[in-house]
Amino acid sequence: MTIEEKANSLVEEFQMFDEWMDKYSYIIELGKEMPLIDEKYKDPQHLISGCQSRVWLYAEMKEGKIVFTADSDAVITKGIISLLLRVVSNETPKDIANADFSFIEEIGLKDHLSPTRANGLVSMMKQIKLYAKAFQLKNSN
Amino acid sequence: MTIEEKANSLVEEFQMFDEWMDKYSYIIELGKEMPLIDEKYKDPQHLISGCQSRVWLYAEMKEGKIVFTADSDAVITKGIISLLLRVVSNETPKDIANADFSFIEEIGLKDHLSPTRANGLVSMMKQIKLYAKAFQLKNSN
Amino acid sequence: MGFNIDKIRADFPILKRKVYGKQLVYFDNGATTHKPQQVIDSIVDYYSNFNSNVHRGVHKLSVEATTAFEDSRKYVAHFINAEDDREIVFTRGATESINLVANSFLSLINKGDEVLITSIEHHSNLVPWQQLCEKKNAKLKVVPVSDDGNLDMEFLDNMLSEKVKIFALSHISNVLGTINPIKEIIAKAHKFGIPVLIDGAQAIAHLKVDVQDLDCEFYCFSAHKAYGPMGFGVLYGKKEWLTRLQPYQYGGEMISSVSLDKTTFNEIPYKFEAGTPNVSGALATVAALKYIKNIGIDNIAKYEDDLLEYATEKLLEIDKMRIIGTSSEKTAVISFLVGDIHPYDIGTLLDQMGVAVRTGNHCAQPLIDNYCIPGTIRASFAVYNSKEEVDYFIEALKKSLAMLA
Amino acid sequence: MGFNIDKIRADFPILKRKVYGKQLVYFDNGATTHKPQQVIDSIVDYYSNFNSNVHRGVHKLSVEATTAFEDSRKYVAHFINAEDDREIVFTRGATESINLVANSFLSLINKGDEVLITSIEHHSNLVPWQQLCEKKNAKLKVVPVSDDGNLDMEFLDNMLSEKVKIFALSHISNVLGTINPIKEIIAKAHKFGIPVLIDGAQAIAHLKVDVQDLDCEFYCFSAHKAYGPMGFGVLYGKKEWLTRLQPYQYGGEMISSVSLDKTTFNEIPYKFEAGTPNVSGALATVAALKYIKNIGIDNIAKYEDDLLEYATEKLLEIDKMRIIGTSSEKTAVISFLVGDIHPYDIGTLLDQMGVAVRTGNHCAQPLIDNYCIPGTIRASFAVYNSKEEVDYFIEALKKSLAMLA
Ligand SMILES: Cc1ncc(COP(=O)(O)O)c(C=O)c1O
Ligand SMILES: Cc1ncc(COP(=O)(O)O)c(C=O)c1O
Repeated sequence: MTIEEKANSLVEEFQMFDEWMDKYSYIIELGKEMPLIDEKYKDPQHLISGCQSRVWLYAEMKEGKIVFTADSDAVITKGIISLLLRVVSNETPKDIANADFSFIEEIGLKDHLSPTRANGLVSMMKQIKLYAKAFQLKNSN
Repeated sequence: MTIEEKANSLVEEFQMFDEWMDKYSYIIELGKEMPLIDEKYKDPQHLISGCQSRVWLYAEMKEGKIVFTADSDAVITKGIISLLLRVVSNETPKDIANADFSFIEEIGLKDHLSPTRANGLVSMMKQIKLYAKAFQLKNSN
Repeated sequence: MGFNIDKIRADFPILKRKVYGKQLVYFDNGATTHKPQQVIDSIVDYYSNFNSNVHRGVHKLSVEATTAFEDSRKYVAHFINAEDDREIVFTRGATESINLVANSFLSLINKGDEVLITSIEHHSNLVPWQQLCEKKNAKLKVVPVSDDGNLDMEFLDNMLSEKVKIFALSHISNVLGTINPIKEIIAKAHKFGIPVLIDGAQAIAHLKVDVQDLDCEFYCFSAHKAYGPMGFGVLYGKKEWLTRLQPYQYGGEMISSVSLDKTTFNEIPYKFEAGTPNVSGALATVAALKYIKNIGIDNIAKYEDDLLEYATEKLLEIDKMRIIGTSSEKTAVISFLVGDIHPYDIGTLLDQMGVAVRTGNHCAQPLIDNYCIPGTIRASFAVYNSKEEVDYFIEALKKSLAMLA
Repeated sequence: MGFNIDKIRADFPILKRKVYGKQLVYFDNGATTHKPQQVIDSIVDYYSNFNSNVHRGVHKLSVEATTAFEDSRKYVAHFINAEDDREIVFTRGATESINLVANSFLSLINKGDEVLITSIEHHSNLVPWQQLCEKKNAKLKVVPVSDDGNLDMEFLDNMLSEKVKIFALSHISNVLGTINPIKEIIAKAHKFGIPVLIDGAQAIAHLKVDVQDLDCEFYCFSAHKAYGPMGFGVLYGKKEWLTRLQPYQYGGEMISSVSLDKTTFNEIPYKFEAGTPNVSGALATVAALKYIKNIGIDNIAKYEDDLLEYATEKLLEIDKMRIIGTSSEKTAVISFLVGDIHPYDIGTLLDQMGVAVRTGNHCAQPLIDNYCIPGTIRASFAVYNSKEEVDYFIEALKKSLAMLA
């Protein structure tokens, strides 16, 4: 699936939820799953400074694609990260660099990703794009 | 006449004026009269720093009474000064120190003497009281 | 006057607001309070009827605006019982008030001198002093806090000395709610000739402030945390101290005369008020203080105490509830954690149910670090909050915890 | 959009005001302008519907207020054509904006360096630089003004050199109305690597400001002189310059992290915005700028030019009329004197007839001293003034002169 297809399927998945509670319960469930990152990368170098919840992000190239792993100390943040990564991880730098994150808005989580929300998610998304561009540059050399 | 009597007669005099124009014309006329102060006292020492119009005030004791002379470079200010001095000059320090200046309000010139009006008049009135208190103190020694 | 919560609530138009279709329950009053119609009306009235620049204007509007502005100063002086209205400097907020004093102390602090603060200070009453000390090679000393949220008075006693050039501390902690025994502390400091600045940002709307009784040298607060407008604040300073301090900003009414060679500054308080003052802010602040006065600050304190007690009891019924700040002397601020659930998670779910609380470090990072926690959830009350709202909040909290379990 | 003066006047509730029973004619717009209903409404809307502290809040009101606040920054950036909204710092007014820069230059100025201003500056753009120079033993150099109110460009050319560390000048003189040729001056200054600060207090409501076209390093203005609220202002600074400057005040959002040992400051523009920001002020300022945008700044400039021309002609018909400031490039500000009548006398009588003008030195004492006059009477126009008002003013002026003759 392309990034866009994955995003669309996510949007569809969320249309199931009539109630905010079901939606958040699902996100919380996702957030409770195993750490999404190797413990050794939960270091200051991979910490994204958000004000309230801390977010760690690690990226590596595998067969021409970027694989992201991440974590957060807040479970809801972690759940949203897991949604994000489901869409953008394991894609080529080029596709990630061009990806459109507006699906977040469509699944009704816009507030979480407003730049005014100091939960580290916005910085994480910026970081994802930065990684993609850096890997793109490296490849083109 | 006592200070109070002089003030009352002034208030009466002003009741004649129905129109603000007549009132101000009268004040302007007063303001245009000869300088109310000996030129030699129009020096920085006797200058009261008001923001817009400058006011000079000089006081001397004559036969137990304080005689004030003053001037201003704005004619309306000078006119009002001349009203003020008509009431408070040539009175004993004690009477001046205790004088009530509310007649200014009664003759409809309150705005000119509001502390917010940077025309030097408020400072002048303070200065008049200060002189009176200073002479009082001197006399009592 | 009797205390009628329904009548009070009706004064605050925003309380009718719904969020996500649910009735707003606003418990973020420590961050900012809402404004009664009286305050909003005073702004509308000012701009619709006598807006003008102040001081030095010869025209009627200017005289009216100036009179109203200076009457505001008198009212504020009266409200905190200052001796003289020249002791009231208008600023942009508590933060600016503190920065003004810290900046003006640049010339009064020398290498090796000490500045005293406490470990419960808001960043606004911490960083200005830290930076002052850094610039002047002085020492920042910090009175520690005990586990219950009270200042450690024994430490404090030991830290007072002639070396201390100023002691800056909060009246009430914005995280813990602790009411510091400032009158006693000020008296102690005075024994060593130490001037004391009180950060009253969290106090002014919640208890009686009498600067003469306290005998503090400086007292600061923001209007927006006391039902007043944003962008307005007060610095009270004893006459002799304000006279002694250097101006902070230059321009406008703070100047007495200027030539290209030399500038003479105006008298207090004007010498600290550079630029066109916020007349509307002053009037709206007075409207807010009058609103408080009208209900009665003691009635407010009593009512909020009841709310605090009620909410605390209800919270403590919850499993793994951990209240941070348990001083017996506190105002209606409750910081808490539940188990090791991250505050952000609880705050997010409460928000979905219409309950506004604050989560995080509340701009008091050293204090939070001191407790080794990731922050807290803070519910802080104002006069318009009700027991029904507390009940709803407790229900919402329980629902959140169930979801996160 | 066509220019409909009646429609515009209807937007300003205060214009219905009477003083001493006479219709108000307000020609003191250089001091502060009145506010259209749109601006007043934006304040009411904010406090009635989404008042909240901003940044870091997890709840809905806070997200809404923060979004609105940051959108204001974007709008202001757009309005003056800044490249990046991080170049917009919100302050309390032009005076604070200038003080912020002057204070931050403390570390960039050394003994023997020069600071350049002009002799037509408002105290707010004079005293901060004078004090900076005094503190750092630097030299304040002053570009003189010619009799007609234009800067003496020959002098200016001679005063530019590598020694000058900053050049601060006004876009438009508040006394003379002169529009300085700042684009040309900025280009000259840049030849010597001199950064330029433009005091745009009198410009923003009267002509198009494009900071990228001007290429100035800093641009400042107050909202209250542009139909906006009191207590709010803007500092535009080029990214690289803001980044380079030290913070000015400490506390709140300007901090990134704090420990008792060390504080890290936030990025631009936040590092210059200490304390709870004035959200209502930002929104009301945007409402004011949108009001200007809606009429069209070029339409406004054209309309005010017509008024200026009309009023100037009428004034010059009066015997012994002396207009101070006769540059061919000027905005709708007329300073004048009649014979040797004191400005205060004329101002007082005009006031009695409902006409509000300013008299005095207009906070530009060195300029007034330069002309060897006791001050001026200043009539300054805004978009809501009309020819009928000018006629009334001329009549009132003639009546005053007759009384004083
Ligand atoms: C040219 C000029 N600069 C600066 C200022 C100061 O503006 P504010 O008092 O709003 O800070 C003014 C207005 O008084 C002005 O006319
Ligand atoms: C204790 C305390 N001090 C200072 C401040 C700063 O107030 P402001 O942001 O209004 O300047 C606050 C509020 O944020 C506070 O709670």
